[in-house]
Amino acid sequence: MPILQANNILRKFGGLVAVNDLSFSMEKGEILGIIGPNGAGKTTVINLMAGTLGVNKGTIEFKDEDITKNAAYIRNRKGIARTFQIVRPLENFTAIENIMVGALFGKGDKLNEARSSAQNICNLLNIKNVNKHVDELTVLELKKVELGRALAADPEVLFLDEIMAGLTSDETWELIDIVKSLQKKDIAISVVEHIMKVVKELTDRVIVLNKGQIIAQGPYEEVSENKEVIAAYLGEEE
Amino acid sequence: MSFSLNKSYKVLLLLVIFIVIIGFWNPNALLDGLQRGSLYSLIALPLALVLGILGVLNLAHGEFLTVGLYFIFMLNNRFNLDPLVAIIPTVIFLLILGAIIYWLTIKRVVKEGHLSQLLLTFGISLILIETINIFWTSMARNTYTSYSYASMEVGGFRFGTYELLYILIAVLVLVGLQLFLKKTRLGQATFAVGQNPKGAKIVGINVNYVYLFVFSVAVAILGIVAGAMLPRTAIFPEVGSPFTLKSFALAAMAGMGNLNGILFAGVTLGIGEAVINSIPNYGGWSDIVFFGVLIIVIISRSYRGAR
Amino acid sequence: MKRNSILIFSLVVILAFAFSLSSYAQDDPIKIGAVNPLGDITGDQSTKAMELAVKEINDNGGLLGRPVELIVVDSEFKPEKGAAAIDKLATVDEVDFFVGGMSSGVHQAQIPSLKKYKKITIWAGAASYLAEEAIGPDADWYFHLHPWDYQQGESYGIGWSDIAEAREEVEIGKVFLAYEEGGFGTASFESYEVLADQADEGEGPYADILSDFEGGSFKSAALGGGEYRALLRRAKEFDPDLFIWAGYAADAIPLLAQSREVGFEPPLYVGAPPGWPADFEANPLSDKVVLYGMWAPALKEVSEVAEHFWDGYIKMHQERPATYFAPLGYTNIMYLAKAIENAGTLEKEALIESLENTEYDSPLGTTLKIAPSNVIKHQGFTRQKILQYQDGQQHVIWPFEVSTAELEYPFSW
Amino acid sequence: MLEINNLNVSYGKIQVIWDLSMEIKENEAVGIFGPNGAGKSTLINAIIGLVKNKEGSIKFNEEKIIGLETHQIIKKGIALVPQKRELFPIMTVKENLKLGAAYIPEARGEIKQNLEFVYNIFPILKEREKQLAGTMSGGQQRMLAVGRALMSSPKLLILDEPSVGLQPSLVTDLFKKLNEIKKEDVSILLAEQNVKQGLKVIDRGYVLENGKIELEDDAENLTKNEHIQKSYLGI
Amino acid sequence: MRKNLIILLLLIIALTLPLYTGVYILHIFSSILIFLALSLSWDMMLRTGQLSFGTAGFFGLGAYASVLIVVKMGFNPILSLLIGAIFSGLIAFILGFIVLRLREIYFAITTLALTHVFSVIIRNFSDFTGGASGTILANAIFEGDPVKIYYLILIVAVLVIIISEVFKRSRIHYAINAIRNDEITAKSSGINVFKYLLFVFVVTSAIQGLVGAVYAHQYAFVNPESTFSLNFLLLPIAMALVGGIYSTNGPIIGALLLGLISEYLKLIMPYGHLIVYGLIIVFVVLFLPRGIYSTIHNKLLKSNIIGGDKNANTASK
Repeated sequence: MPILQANNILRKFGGLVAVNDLSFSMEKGEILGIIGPNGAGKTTVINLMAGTLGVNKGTIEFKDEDITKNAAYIRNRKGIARTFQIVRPLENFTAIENIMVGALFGKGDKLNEARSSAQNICNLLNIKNVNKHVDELTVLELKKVELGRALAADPEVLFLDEIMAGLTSDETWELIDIVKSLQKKDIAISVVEHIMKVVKELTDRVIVLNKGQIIAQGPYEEVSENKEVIAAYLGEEE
Repeated sequence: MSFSLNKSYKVLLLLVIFIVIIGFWNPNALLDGLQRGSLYSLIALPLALVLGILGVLNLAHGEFLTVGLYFIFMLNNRFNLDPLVAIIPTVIFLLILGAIIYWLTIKRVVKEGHLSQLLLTFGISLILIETINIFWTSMARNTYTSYSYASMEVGGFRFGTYELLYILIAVLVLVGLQLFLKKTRLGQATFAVGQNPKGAKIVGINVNYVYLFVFSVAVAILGIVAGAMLPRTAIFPEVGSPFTLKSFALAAMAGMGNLNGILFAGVTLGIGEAVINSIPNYGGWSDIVFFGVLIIVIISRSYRGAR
Repeated sequence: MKRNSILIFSLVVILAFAFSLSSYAQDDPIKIGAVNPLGDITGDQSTKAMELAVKEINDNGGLLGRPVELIVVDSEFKPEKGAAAIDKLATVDEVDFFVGGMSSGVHQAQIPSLKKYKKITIWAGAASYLAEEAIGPDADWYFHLHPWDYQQGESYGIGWSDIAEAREEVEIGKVFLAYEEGGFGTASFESYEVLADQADEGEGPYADILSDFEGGSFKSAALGGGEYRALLRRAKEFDPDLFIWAGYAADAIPLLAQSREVGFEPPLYVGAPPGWPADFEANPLSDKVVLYGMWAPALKEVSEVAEHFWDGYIKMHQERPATYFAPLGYTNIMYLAKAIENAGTLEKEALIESLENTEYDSPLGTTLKIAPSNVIKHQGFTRQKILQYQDGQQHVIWPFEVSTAELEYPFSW
Repeated sequence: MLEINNLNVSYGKIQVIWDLSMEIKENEAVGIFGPNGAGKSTLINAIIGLVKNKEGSIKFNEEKIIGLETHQIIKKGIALVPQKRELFPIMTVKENLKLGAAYIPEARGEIKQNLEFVYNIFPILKEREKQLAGTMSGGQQRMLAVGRALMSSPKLLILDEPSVGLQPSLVTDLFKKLNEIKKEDVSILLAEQNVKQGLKVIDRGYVLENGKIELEDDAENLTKNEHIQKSYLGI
Repeated sequence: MRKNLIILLLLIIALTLPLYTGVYILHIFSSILIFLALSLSWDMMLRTGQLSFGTAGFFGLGAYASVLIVVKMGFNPILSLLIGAIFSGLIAFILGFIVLRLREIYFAITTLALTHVFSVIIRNFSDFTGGASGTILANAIFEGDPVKIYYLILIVAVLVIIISEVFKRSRIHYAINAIRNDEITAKSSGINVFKYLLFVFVVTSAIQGLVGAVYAHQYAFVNPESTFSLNFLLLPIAMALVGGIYSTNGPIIGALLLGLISEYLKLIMPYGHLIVYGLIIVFVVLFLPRGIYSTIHNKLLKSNIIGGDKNANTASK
């Protein structure tokens, strides 16, 4: 039984259809890759699922409950968390305080509980400078803080938007291991990625978007052979 | 930052209908409102220019008008210069004053948030008001010009002619600004900076210089307004102060940077005020028109999601 | 630790502050504490006139053999500052008397403080009946010189009745009042409404002269208004015999200019602002405008005290008195001084009695005499004057005893 | 032509560029490759004067330009096609193009020729010269940004990730145009994530990783290089 | 420990002030505390990222509500202070549903416009409100006893300081700080943005209403011109900015400093003291742009004189 399901969702920006009649679902404990060329609508899908944007048409179900009308914060409390493509740390906070925000409001912790759950997450993600301000953190640490804040809400579904972008190879591997360890906790994870080796390494299954529609889905190896997918990525060779 | 007229066609149409109805029902209110509204717009234009291009909300805006009025008053009083003629030296004086104040103070807060700008310009306004108060005391002062109360009668309809000048100047200043922005190199630079400061830097525009220029010109435009106003108004240290808020209201109503919109907003509110004013015993509510319309416009715009 | 710096800093500021105050403590002189808005021309000139009075008194050997000291605090036109000023004068400077004036709003805030000290207070400003109610009937230490708003309306009624009697052609049947929508103008309107109702019943000062009254409000130019034409057209339609406006100095010229613009030409054009613009009389529009007030420079032609004050003020401050608050401030001190001399003591009961009985020939051209008003026991002036601008000069028209010229009638452009 | 020595650049407390040295010769097209966040944009912003917090030496035609204001640097003959295009949305295409030349003394006299040159390369811009820039599609805006940069008769043209947000077919198209521009006595500095496409244009390239140059070689060798293929040529 | 000691010391000074100062100093401090509370309430709203220009409006509403309820219905004055707070809070609650959709300068201008609308309405409903002349109370609160009034105002100020500190130390701090930083992140971290904005708007407006009520009862009158005066907007803002925004200490320092300086300047130079006041403000903006508290605090922080208590260091980015 899928934990999260999108049924025929549609989203327009002015005249532009960003996501068109899209349906997909996520299962507990699986890592789903969402790939596609630039402008395919990947981030929009995350925004729609997390409630940052509303859908024009279609429904979204979470654990058999219709959450289409729920605001972002309610979805977060119910168990859907996300990270942002460009990290959006809360700049006046330290690393651990950033993560505490997730625990306080996403999970509903008390203040002291939130501090200890945040500390646990820091340990899990191997964040050492917990009391440093975010403007003193490295890119990797920022990514971890971003991930940590999402995790602190104790989500059942997690969307990771290009979380590997801008990292070195070693750092990428570190983060891949972390995400894999999350999978073991039965969280349904969805990753948007450009870096194909990450997709290949990480995902159980991918869906390929182009112009807001799914053009292929299945295991990465299978999909990467698909002619339509290659054409979408490389453009028609002249 | 939008100087375009395109979106305001609907508003324009509504305005025309509004004006026609008022014109039939109460031609006096229409003319009073047109004249007052033009004055409001004239004073609001430079504030909107600075707000749109520098992003600075100048709380000392009204005080620069006050300074202009006193400067013209002084020229009139000492050298017997007609206020309308005195506009020329006053514009030059204010241009220099604006440039100096920009260099000394505003320049350092252009990139800061609104709060620093508010506090800084609040401090400047306090200094200007109190300096004027020390030199000229709080006493109201006037000039005398014989033309300021001239009137005409056409077919039994009597109206004042002097304040028609406000309408004329408002249109001239607006057209002048548009031409300047479209046709001159500096104007295009200004226009470009208003739309995209980073893009402007990339094409080789000295953005700081444009800021300096815009701020000084905005202050200098107030010299023109001051010259036109002086024959009709008394001056005292706080004479300009109430106009800051009204100008800000107009700029917010028109949408930041929409210069044409300011004229429409000003005229609409001016007429609205005049209409309320002409209803016996309800004149005290005319302020409600200004601020009520402002609130409604801002909120309805936010509901349309065009923030 | 971080609060240390803050603590030290605030302590330093507080200490410096307290220290600066200690230098005020002195013993010998009779101390008069004045609260005025120094940033405003009225408060500024009132204070200067008080300084003149104090100088004259000290030049003549002081009072009861002691010098007089005037301590002035700026009210800044802010209620809380004006009230704190009273506390400072009472507790830090330990003054014997309070004097001062201007805004009713500031004065209302001062009243709780004044009631706390119950020192003899001689107030030159604040005309609102609400201030009078706030003072209440029991404050025997409180003396108010300026006519209350309702007394002003009354006195003009008497004045116009006198004038109408003396001059057959002068007609005051229909009156139109244009008033600014703030506290000042509204209070005028309310008192006129009462008087008009009385006149309907055949009572009050307007009983014989007033037949029809109408009013309309405008936003004063001093507060960002300045558009009067709609109101003036209404007035023109009403066609009053007497048009009167109650606003501020900033309204004077624009109102006249717009009246002329709309072709409004009432036979009597009266202004009743608390002050007039500088050099208003030099403006050709001012000719034949009637004004209500307490004083005119021309009074120096008919009153020795007025002339003495005029010369003294100019000599001391190298400027001309431009508002009636100057002679009123002078009166404020001189009247107190005279009562002290009459009493021969600073003892409160005796001095109050002496103040009640002292009459003072003021530079305002009238004699100051204490009498009860609606609420309080000690009201000073109850009459305003009717004045007129004629050929670039302010003349007194009424009361006839001090008049310097005849009313020019009717008003025309 | 452009010579950078020991450049260090920081954003706030975070150092982004570490002790970087590179050069661009006359009429050479040079690429800077690297993933998101490697420091490509920061390097370009430092050259062009948009980032202030920097140390080291940047010389253009033997002249020190580090520390100058952006508008001064632009006037020396460097033009930028920024990643976010930075057009003037409520001006027409033609006005945008003209602005590219209006504030460069050398280019002011050549507006006509340059306009013709730009229209030749991007005919679509001529077709739409009266359209407002803000109403054009992403690809057309990118062309306009390139065209505007060319209007200033630059000696060095810097492009910051011109392929971002473009459909692959348009990217191919754009890089073809770059090859045309290359023939016109213009040096090119191209920052790109898309190595495959970028390599078609450049003569020589640097690979940037975490603010340091990891690799420098000519285009041919870079194509063969295992390291970048693995890391960056995923797709 | 040491910190607590200093707070205790300051509190003792504040509590014992009437013992060794005269009425005048007490009055000055009462005024300063009034503005301090306004300044702090304005800053508390600012911490959500919303720049409110409605301070004077809610101040005036509270003043009017509490005075009218005493005059017209014979309420107990102390109780009426609470009514003032509740009334302002209630109006803020209702208006909040409309105006809290707005952001930045649009929120600011709308709240300012509302201030004018309030005052025009009150002026024109003269039968009930006393119109332009206003309304007086028969007696100032506590018969005008300056010591009692001082303690009343001190209680209000301490209450506001406590609320401000509660805001800083509770989950509210995390919510509103997150909202100010990035509303979208806040929303996707489970924060009900509107609820928190409304909550803070209501609380700060109620504080302003309470302060207005106290002020009105101290001076025993209300009228539209002085009660809705923009002084109750501009001075508190100046104080918070001079002291340092987004903190409890900043507005406190700003209010003390500007309050004392303005009074002191007035005594040493009767004419033109406001020019100096203006110059000080300009100087602070240009040379201490983060406000005095934050500047000093950051300097000390940099030179490692004080420890890394980052919670307190939440000056502007």
